[in-house]
Amino acid sequence: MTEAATNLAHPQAASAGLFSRIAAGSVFPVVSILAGLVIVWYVFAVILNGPFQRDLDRRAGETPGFVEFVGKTWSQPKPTLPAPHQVAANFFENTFLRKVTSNRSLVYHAWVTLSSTLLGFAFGTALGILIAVGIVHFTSLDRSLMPWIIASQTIPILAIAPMVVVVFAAIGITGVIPKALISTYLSFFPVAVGMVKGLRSPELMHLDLMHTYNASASQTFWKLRVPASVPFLFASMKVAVAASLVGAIVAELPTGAVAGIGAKLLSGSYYSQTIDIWAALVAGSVVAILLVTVVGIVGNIVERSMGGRPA
Amino acid sequence: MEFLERASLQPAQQTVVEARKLGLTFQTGDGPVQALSDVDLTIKKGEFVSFIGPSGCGKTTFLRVIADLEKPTSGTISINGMTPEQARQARAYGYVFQAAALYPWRTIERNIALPLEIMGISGVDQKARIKRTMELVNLSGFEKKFPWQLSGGMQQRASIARALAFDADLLLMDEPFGALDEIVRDHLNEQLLELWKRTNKTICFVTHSIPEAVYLSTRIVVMSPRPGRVTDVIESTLPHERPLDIRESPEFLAIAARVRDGLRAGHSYD
Amino acid sequence: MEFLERASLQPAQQTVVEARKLGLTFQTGDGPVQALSDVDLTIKKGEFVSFIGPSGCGKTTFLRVIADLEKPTSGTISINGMTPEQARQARAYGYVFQAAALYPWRTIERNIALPLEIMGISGVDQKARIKRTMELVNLSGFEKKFPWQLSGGMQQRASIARALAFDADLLLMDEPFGALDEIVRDHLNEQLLELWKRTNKTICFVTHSIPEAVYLSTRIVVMSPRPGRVTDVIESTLPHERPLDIRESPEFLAIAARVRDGLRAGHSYD
Amino acid sequence: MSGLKLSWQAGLALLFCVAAAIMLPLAGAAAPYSGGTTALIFVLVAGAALASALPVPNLISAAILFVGAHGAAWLLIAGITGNEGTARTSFFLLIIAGWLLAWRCVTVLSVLRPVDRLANTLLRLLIPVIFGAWILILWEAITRGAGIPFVLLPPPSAIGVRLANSLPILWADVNQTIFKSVVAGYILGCGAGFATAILADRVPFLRRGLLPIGNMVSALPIIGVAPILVMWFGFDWPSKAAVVVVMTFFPMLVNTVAGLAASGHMERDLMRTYASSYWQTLFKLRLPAAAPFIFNALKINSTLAMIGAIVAEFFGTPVVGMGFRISTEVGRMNIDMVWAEIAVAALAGSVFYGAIALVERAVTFWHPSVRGG
Amino acid sequence: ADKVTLQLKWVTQSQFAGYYVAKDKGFYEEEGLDVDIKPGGPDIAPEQVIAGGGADVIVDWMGGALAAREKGVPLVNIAQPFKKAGMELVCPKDGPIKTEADFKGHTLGVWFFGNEYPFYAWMNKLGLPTEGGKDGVTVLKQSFDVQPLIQKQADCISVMTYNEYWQLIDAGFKPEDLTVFNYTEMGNDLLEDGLYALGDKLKDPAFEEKMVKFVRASMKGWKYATENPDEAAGIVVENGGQDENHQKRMMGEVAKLIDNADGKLIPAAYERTAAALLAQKIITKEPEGAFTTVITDKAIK
Ligand SMILES: Nc1ncnc2c1ncn2[C@@H]1O[C@H](COP(=O)(O)OP(=O)(O)OP(=O)(O)O)[C@@H](O)[C@H]1O
Ligand SMILES: Nc1ncnc2c1ncn2[C@@H]1O[C@H](COP(=O)(O)OP(=O)(O)OP(=O)(O)O)[C@@H](O)[C@H]1O
Ligand SMILES: Cc1ncc(C[n+]2csc(CCO)c2C)c(N)n1
Ligand SMILES: [Mg+2]
Ligand SMILES: [Mg+2]
Repeated sequence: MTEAATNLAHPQAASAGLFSRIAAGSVFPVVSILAGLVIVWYVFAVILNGPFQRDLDRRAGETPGFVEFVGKTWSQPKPTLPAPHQVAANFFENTFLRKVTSNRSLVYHAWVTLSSTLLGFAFGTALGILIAVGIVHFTSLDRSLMPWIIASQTIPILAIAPMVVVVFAAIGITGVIPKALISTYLSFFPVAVGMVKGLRSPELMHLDLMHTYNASASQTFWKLRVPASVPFLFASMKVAVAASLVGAIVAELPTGAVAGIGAKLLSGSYYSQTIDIWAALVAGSVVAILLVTVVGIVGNIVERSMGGRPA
Repeated sequence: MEFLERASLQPAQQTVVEARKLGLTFQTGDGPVQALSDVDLTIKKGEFVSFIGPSGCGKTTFLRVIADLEKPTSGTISINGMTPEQARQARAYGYVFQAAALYPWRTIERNIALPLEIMGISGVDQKARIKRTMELVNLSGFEKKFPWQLSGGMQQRASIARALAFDADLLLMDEPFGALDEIVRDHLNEQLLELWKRTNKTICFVTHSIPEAVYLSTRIVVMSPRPGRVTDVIESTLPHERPLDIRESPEFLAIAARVRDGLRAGHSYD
Repeated sequence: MEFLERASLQPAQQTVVEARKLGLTFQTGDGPVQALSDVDLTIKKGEFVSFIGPSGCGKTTFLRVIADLEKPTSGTISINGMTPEQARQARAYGYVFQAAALYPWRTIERNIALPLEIMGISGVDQKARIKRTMELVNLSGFEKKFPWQLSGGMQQRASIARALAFDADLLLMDEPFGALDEIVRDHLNEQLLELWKRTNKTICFVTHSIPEAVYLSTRIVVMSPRPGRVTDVIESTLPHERPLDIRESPEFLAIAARVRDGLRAGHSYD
Repeated sequence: MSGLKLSWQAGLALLFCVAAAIMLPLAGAAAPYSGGTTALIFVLVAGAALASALPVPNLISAAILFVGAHGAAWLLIAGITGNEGTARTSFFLLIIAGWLLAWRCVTVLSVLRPVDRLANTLLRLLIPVIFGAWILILWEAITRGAGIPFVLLPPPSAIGVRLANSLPILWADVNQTIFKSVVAGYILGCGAGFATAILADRVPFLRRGLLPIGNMVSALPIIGVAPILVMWFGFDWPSKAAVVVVMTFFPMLVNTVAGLAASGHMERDLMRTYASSYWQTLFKLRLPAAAPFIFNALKINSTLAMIGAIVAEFFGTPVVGMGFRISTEVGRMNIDMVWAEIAVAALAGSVFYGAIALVERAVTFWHPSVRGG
Repeated sequence: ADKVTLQLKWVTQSQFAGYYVAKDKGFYEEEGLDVDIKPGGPDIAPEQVIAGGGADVIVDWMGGALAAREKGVPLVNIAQPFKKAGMELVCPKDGPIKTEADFKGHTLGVWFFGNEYPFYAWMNKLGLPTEGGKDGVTVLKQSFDVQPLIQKQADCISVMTYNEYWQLIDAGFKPEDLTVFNYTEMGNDLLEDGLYALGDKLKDPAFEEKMVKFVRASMKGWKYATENPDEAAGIVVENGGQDENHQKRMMGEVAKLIDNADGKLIPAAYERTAAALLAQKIITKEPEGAFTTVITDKAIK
């Protein structure tokens, strides 16, 4: 309450220390919530790994005490649910102890995935905006295209990803482009839907004003619709960047799983290396947080430069 | 100034707005609302016409029809001999809305620049016009503020400045001075009269203040509600030259009394 | 009515608003704006205080401070002996904003019901109050309309009805009648005076109309801008009983002249 | 208006016609088209293009275009069927000319504003149908004309036949995937995202702690999560529903958070003056104001849920379900069955999305985007 | 050098060691070939890749290849390096299944995506319905790994002798804890990894010549790999295979399936495979010209 009030009274003063305050303000909650999750995680590790451990012990004819049993469930080589410290050790080892160019380095794989994610996200955002612009301006597009765009999104990506990769390989396109296209396919939709809403969100009075100036469609677009759509755009872009990452990872599977977080996940599951899978998942999540946070920060900067009033 | 020449070239009696049996009915979920009915009105070039009438009688709606923001459901209307749509496309008018309608993401200065940008006016010229109109409405010093950092009256003045910044021949003003105190209001009234006389603009002006209507207008249109229609049109017999103290003259008071009677009559229909 | 009893129970001289050296500075991207400085003011229970002053002088800001929507940056203020926050939480006041602020997804009727719902007033009672206040502001028949289907003045009246629907002892009204014509305005002025006398409410009223201020108030606070401060406080010597034609009386005109001078002085600081 | 007014589509179509005439024949070796058929095709295309330039009412013009474009397409495709892979440039030029005419037809139709409600609804349906029909016609013409291997991309006609012949299997799959996994997962996932957003909004501590963790969930790639969830929730639909929960959670979270910030300052101040409680403000102001954002998420999620449930079935299922069928039939080279499933998924997804869009119109009727902006 | 693209059926692992060794040791180069080896993955159908022109030759199982033939992809087996099948069904000893007679009413994990034919052929032979219920077996589409057994979601699961079997061992099962149904030993095996090219392309003598060279070099690679399993596994790991130990073990097991690395198709095995597929209506008519011995005859003298 007090904080909100000071914000009202001193938006400038509040924003000066914003970064440091966010850093100071959210580290503790994040850490404590994470700590809670880790505890739950350990408990689940015992529950989920327990039955198999019991089978093992039975076959080996051992009857360990509770503490020993719990310890064993936390140190299986291929657990159903690896314990946090197992994942952490693996993650640490593969992130910091390997040369970043080595194909065992998670940094390397994350980078491979990130590059096609970013490319796909850029394409996807551009395409989504383009489609939204078309739909908002041409009734014929709104009526004819929209239903098919929706239908296109219900095509299970994993079913067509291999075909896309095959078709592109057949015409000699390999590498990052096919992967990026699958990211594009997944990311353009949230942007398109959000932007259609956003571009239609200006108040009628504001549109009327443009009307009185006999502003052209493009002037109304740039000077009114675009600024009004900004909150929708950034909310959509956060979803899109996450979808884009998922798309890039999916697309890594049919390319033979050579490099990328998807490849790590696949080879991990192929060899039942659950710890590797989890480490790769953690890497994917870290990349996701970074991407979503960057989009969020850009959004804040844009909104601030547009005279956004501190909440 | 360029306006002087233009004014003298045109015959004073040219028709700017011509409404014949104009009617407009809104369809609402709750049944139709007849906002205008059988409105007949002719406005000549260079006139200053005030619209006065009880709240909800269709003043805003009538201005919106002239501005091609609303399509009449019966009757005809022409602007400068064109359809409202053609007139709008010719950027024939400037409109001050009843609410300020400033864009929250633009500073005051950029808000005033908006129509200038759209009409393709050069950067230098833009600057000059912004400065001039902001001075006119007493907002100098607030160029870089955002709308929410301004008081209600200041926002309204910014919206007036925005409409004045590009010199349209026809001005549609919907209660532009509603949120201003008497002193500023008097000042702006004088400024507006001055501008009008100098440039021979045609002005359609909605107000709730009887003295204001009488002081400014060459003609006062009194409207009454449900359905909105014109009940009286009062020609002002006041001279063109109007010092502020003309408002104490008996002639002025007589006109004001007639307007008040008209207004009261409108209310009795309620 | 219940209000009458309550009014007679309380000593007339109880302090409602007490501001001491109140100051408020807004920090904007463009440097600080001093909206209020050194405001000293005491408002007693049952007073009708009007605030008048040039656009941007801090009238709205002062009401917002009372309402705990803005925190002063210097000085102190107390409401009924409490902090503004406590007073707000005790639902000590009703506020009519300068703009209507109706919710677009609610019909007019539901908009007026909003505070009643929040304060947990029973359905039957709600209906009765809605009917009564909608009649008071002459909006009967528009219950089921949505805000965007109403004219500007009708929206403003709806927002007044919303504030009157729950009987707060302190009313903060920010130019409530700005968008209304003289006739409706006179009518509502009378209604408000009537309500005030009957219920012994305390009313803080921002207006730009000098006659309105003089007609309604027991005290008129004249403010001047940059930085916003109180330049004059005029006690009304008019009797409690005020027919509309009291506005032609010499006493009335004298007070009005004094207010106008104060206002003009404020402007000269510009 | 009098005189001819040739649209760019019709003009281009005429040009393509001329080019096609120069490059005859339509197809190689087997020569499936008689002289008469060939002439008829040209008459249809060129005739419709020219007729559309006549100053006739829009409805008639659209009808002529409709007949010309679809008649020509039908003749062309009927001829190439059984002679796959023999089409020459001329064939493709004419198909494209037909497509341009159909485009023109849609453009003419979309400016029509019938007063009749029924006619209006029909028109609103007809336009996307024509558009979609041409996706299928082009697909059919290209796969048959260029002789694209069946295992790579079967023509839509073959998919249609397969679909019609496999209705019981498709129904069983839809039942498993949509009515069990998607519906359960969608409700839980959207609910969880929404609840988290509210929780984060209510408790500042959680806001700062949960939102970053919510972002983390956003990228839990389905490929990594699906096997794990199958491990935890078993082979049957609950694990698929769990995948859908994970996929739909984040969009709902982000949009709800954005929506909760969308109410205006004055509107919030009003609530403050009533000393309205957190929940009162939430229900009476902030949620209604957030509704456009929330519906945004519901729409995006409707398609995400479909993808999620289908893909999750790639990672272990009982032998029923759309994802199971797709991955199995790819292995068996029954690509037509794969596309039949995809078609069903697309249809179901569109219906799902459409239903949400209808509810949105009803609930957020007040928003400028619905009132008509 | 002549370019040849080879599409594998699965990710890089010792299952395909021969090809990687041939490339690494320069056997292809000696034949004047420039071979590009494309790893596969889940849901990459090599039949589709070759139909789309993305490969000249693919590694495929015969069931998938014959099914694709009926769909208009004229695949022809040009060599059969794997003489025996590596697939088996394993069940924990302490579970309900000890013999074929125990299957009724239990749940079995099966790989799909074209790998399900041997299983269905077997059940067909046993006369067990696969729609579940008390008198049949319930089939689960099994994922990449051996979790269903560990989790007890299935009573038996499919494994390859050279791969998943060892994952069970790694997970703590001992060989004596497991009941194994080996398809080859039961005589239910269908031919696994063979090399397939498009029939119409093979009509071109130049392409045929290229394939002869390719098969010759590949079999040389297989020979080398079976003789030097550890080095071969190393080469596989260099090319992207995961887990060196696992690859070494895999190489050892794969070697047992290769026999003498001549790549010749045994007609009897082919007949049995075709008959089993016909019996299950996976293919509808007796395949003709689905294999050729010309290439191996020319390649390996
Ligand atoms: N969009 C709309 N839909 C339905 N009814 C409307 C709409 N706009 C205005 N009305 C109705 O039309 C009538 C005239 O409204 P209008 O805004 O023209 O009044 P006005 O004279 O400008 O009033 P005020 O002085 O209060 O601004 C009112 O009864 C109003 O309810
Ligand atoms: N949120 C804000 N941020 C920055 N400056 C503000 C803000 N709100 C108001 N101001 C400034 O404070 C001053 C006083 O504003 P206030 O709204 O109180 O004026 P007012 O007396 O109500 O004027 P009016 O009669 O025009 O409504 C103005 O100069 C205005 O620019
Ligand atoms: C989806 C899926 N399909 C098959 C296998 C098993 N597998 C691994 S290699 C191989 C032989 C291919 O030549 C087979 C059948 C799997 N683990 N996952
Ligand atoms: Mg109005
Ligand atoms: Mg104010």
